[in-house]
Amino acid sequence: MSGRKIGEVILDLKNISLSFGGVKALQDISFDVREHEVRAIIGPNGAGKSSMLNVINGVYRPQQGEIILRGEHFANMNSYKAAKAGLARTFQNIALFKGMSVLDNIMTGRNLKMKANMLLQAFWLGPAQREELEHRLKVEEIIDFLEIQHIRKTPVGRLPYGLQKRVDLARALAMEPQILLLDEPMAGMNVEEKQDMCRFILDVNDQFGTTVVLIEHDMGVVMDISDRVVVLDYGKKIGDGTPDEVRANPDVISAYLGASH
Amino acid sequence: MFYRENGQFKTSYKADQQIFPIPQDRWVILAIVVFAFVGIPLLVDEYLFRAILIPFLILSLAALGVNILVGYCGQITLGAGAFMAVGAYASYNFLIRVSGMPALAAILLGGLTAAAVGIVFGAPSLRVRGLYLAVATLAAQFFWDWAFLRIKWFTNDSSSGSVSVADIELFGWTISTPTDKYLFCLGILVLFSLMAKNLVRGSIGRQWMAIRDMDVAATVIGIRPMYAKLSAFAVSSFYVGVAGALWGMVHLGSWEPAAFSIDRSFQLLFMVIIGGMGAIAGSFFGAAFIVILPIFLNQMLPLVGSLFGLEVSIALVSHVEIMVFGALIVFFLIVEPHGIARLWSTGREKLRLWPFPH
Amino acid sequence: MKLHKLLVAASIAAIGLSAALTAPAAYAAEEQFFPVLAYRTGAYAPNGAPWANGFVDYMKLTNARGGVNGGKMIWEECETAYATDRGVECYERLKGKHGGATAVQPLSTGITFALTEKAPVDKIPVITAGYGRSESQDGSVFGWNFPLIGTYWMGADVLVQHIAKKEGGFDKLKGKKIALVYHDSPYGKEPIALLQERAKMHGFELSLLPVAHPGVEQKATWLQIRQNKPDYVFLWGWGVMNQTAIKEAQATGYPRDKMYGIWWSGAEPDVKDVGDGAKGYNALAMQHGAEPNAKVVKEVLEKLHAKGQGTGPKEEVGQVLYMRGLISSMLQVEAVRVAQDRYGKGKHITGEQMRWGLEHLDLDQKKLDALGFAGVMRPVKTSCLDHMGSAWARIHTWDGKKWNFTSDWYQGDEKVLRPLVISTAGKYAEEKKIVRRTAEDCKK
Amino acid sequence: MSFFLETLLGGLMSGMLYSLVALGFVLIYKASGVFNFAQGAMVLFAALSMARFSEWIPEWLGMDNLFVANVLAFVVSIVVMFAVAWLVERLVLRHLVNQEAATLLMATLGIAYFLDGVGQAIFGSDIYKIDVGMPKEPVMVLESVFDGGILINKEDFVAAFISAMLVLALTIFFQKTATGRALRAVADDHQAAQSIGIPLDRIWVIVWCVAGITALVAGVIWGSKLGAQFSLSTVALRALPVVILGGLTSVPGAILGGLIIGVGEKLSEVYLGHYVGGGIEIWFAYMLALVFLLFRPQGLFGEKIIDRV
Repeated sequence: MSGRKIGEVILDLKNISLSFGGVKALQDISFDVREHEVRAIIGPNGAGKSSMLNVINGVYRPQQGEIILRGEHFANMNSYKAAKAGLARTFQNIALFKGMSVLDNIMTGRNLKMKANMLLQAFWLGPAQREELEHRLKVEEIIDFLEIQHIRKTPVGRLPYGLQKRVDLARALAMEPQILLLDEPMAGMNVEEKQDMCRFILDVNDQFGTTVVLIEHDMGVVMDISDRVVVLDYGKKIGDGTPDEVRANPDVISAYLGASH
Repeated sequence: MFYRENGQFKTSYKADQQIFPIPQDRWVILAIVVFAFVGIPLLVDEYLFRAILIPFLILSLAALGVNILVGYCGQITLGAGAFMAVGAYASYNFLIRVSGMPALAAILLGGLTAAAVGIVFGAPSLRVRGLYLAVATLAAQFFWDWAFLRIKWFTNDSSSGSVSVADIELFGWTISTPTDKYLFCLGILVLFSLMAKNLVRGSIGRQWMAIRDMDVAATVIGIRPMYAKLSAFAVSSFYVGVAGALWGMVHLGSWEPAAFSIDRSFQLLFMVIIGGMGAIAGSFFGAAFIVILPIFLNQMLPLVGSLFGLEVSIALVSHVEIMVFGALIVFFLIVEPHGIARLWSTGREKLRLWPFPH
Repeated sequence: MKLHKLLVAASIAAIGLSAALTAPAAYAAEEQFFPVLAYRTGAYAPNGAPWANGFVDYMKLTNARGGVNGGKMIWEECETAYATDRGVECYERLKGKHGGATAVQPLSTGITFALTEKAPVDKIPVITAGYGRSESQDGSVFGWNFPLIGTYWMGADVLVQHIAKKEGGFDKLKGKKIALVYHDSPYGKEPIALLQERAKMHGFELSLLPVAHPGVEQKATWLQIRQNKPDYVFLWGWGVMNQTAIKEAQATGYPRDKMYGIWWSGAEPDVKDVGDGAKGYNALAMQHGAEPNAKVVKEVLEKLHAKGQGTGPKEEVGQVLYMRGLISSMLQVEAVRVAQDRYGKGKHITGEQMRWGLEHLDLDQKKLDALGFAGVMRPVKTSCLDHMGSAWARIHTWDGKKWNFTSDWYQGDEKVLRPLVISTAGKYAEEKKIVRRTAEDCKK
Repeated sequence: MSFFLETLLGGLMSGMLYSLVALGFVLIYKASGVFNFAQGAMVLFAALSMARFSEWIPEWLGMDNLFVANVLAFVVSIVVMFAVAWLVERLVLRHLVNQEAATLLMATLGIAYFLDGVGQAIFGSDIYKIDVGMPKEPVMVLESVFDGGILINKEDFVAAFISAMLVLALTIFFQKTATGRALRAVADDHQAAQSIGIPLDRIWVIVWCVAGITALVAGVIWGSKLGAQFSLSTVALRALPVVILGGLTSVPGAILGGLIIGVGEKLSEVYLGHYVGGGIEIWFAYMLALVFLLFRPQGLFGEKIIDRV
């Protein structure tokens, strides 16, 4: 953790509760995320981790609680507002646009920053063409950064799983987010791929100063790369702190670590 | 042998972003367009113009519109015929009610009216999809079928409900002979195809495809489904509306609402399925296929029948025709969901590698 | 992959072949070519097929009689399915064949509208015997349309005359209620203008009840009729709509003898499945009705069907729609004869010469008798300005088994028809920037 | 008042027939998730088969008994519809398992065209008569209560009775027989059904057979009313709003939806139509369905669809 300095609280979640019909997915959960840190959410299957991410970027609307993003209060987010406010995310079951090429997938991440109107685009006039080129340059940087130059023009559907995950990350990075939400970025990868992915996450955090919130199953990875960890179980928060603190928390040990390892 | 990319390198992203990055493709397409403008008018007789080429051009334009909506944005429509009708009747009204209205402007305004109507009937797409959306678009079809039959204002109080226009003029050029009509439609089609290609390769096109492929993920990266879907409906209806205006004012000259019935809507959808969803070229392949197939069967089946000493009645021919359509739809959906356009590009890939297949 | 290739190959072959097939074929100079735009499929097939059979049979008969001054009739059928765009395609495909079509009969008001635009350019007369646009009777504006022996305005006019006669005079029509149940298309809408005119004149109340294509859903229509209890119902239907209307009338208890159909709603397919339920139902007969005893019918049976050369089933010969096709065909053959009298006997007649023939058609009773149409129809005489040529019609009634004539001859009232024709045609001329033909032009 | 009741009754009777077609939609959708656009074409195909075989069979056998001919033709038509069901599964559905709903919808559109073509090529395109002895003349009832009484169509009543019987038979089939229970299991959960050993392909064939029978019954009723002819296939388009209203997965929904659409159509046409020139019933039904869609997309009785990320 070299030159970066962990800053103020950038995202604060207060008393979030979410239920589907009778099922309580999240109950009264509060935690915060500081600028530039790597924050992990862990917990056994069905603990409500993905739901938590979905609440943060507005895919689900919590029945109670509030989200404070850079001092701004939201009773609930919607995905568009979240994206505009600088939140990006990846998905557990890769949600790439399977009919499009890698390049186009990543270019969609630039969407919010592209301003040319439809008429300019239709005639491919100066501003539209310039804009396309400008964003292409930015996207090529990300492609270089994630080392996926060779598959630029390939339709994503034809890529192996590991590479798809990487493209998913690339698309999120293309948004130049302040906060990056990663939903199990290393699930289903082999050791080598996991190492690559870890490196990318830390580099993003390090070079761009992006705040990272991630869900991960691999405890080794989580403990290695995160600054602070929040632990969920059955929709409730049972622990919060540095990796060492969490590791020592008896509730966490019995609910999660003890059970699964 | 000539179709080889060795030694061609892109030195800038700009070069890489061209519509046809491979120079051979560029030349071939250019040659086709030049031939269409110069060669065909010299070679072709009136029948081919009127019965095949002009309908092909106009229906290609309509199919292009449907393809933007169905192929690129993933929204199903069974009401394309209604939007053609809106385009046709709107441009008719602009032409006769506004004195001094240039025909081209009337056609484009007809398209814009269709776009506005498309937005209204596309609104349910924000809440529903698939079959449910199909029902919404069918509602548009039945409503407009009725409106143009019943509301006399639309048909300038014509007693029969059928309207007609004189030959249209474009900057002093009276479009009356089949060749004129052909060139006019071709010009519009080339321009509109270019625009469509630009749209689908730009940011708006990526938004449409993102919504088509995975709408939740699209929202998460900041694409507004409302804007993406409604813009697809608007652009699509604009294309379809302009096609409708051309169909009425240039191709038919006089028409009734039945020219844009539900059969037309199905036909356009079939063009897109058979031609290739999500491929600009697919619209042309599909339109060509559907325009030519019935004529082909009409002439071939009796010939084939006579080889075996059978008399094939025209009734049987048209039954066979709808059977073949039905069977082909199913065939393409099962075997090649991307239609003729994909067959074409697969063939081209092979050609690029030929004679070394690997 | 093989299938893919096959498909591509087939499409290429298709394009090539259709191009090759459309190349002009050689033709014998003395042959007259007529495209036959028919429909033997779709919702209107049951009515379209007998017409086409009669139409083709008369051309066969003409050839069997030795042609027109030795010139043979040739024809080619094309399926339109009653759809305008397909009809236009058929027309375009066939109009240039065998040295050019002599005349064309679209058998659809929609197709007529489309071809009206093309006819002056291609110089091919459009014959619409008993249908098409009523104002095209005005030959000075519609130079190429020939609504021979009947238009919808004339038909509607005769129907009004008939009920006035039944009621005991036009003054008795005041306060009466007439409902028009019509096919929601240019065809069905044609009579409205005239009926409204007549309603104004005589003070009867006209209610309009449209029925959507193809006309199988009429429950609401007949419920309204049951509520309003009109004194008469005029039926302007086609195909399956006709028998549905009669069945619904039966189901809602509307008396069939108060129902009057136009001549396209008064043929065997419209009533035969309803059988006794249609008893008493009336329809206008465009001069002829079912004519099993006509001389020409016997001749067709003898010269064609007995030799296995007939078109369609034998039972159909002499039925109403078959006869309409037969007469339509006869009119054009006779026009060829008239044209040949002027331009040279046995010579090939062009479209333009055919128009002259159609404008100088003069079939008196003697000629009709000679052709075997005695008792079937009345004389026809056209002119440059009057493209209809005859405005006679009568009523026939279904007795459960066959059609019987139940009225005298009526003639469309010129005083009512003419102004409407002139003003409507004038509006069209203005829209299309057409200069009326003068008596001078007619002589050319 | 008596006129209102007549309109209402007329609407209910048309609605009953819509329900019958909608039932076909629902059965197939429940078991296979396919929206079968070809249901209308199946009605036409069945009606043509019934009409033509009842004409041909006496010719072949040289007999002259209308009742026997009808029974035989009905049996043959059932066999024909079963063959159609089997072929559809074999040639189409089997190859499209797990495709998107829109793809399947378009495939059934293809099937519809194919059936329209084949049906007319084999059986002809004229209007054919189905004579199963339906009464045609109307009767007047309740003349003591209302002025002029209420006009009732016996034919409609017989049709409604037959429809009701069919619904009853189907209910028994689904509730009481092993196959019926298996079908319901498939509807609830495809994988679960497979894991307890119900072969999916056979279930699909069965459900298409059942839909074929409803198509045949609808075809016979409609055919005897209007004649067996091409326009019957357009009935699918009229019954489409019904399932939107009733919910795609609900049998009671199909029946109630059919009645509501039938009544809505007739009332709107009779009471509102003349203000705008008439002919509004088709799009009125669709608009009704559309408004419904916006507020309750799952229909009256349908199951709510929740999207999961």
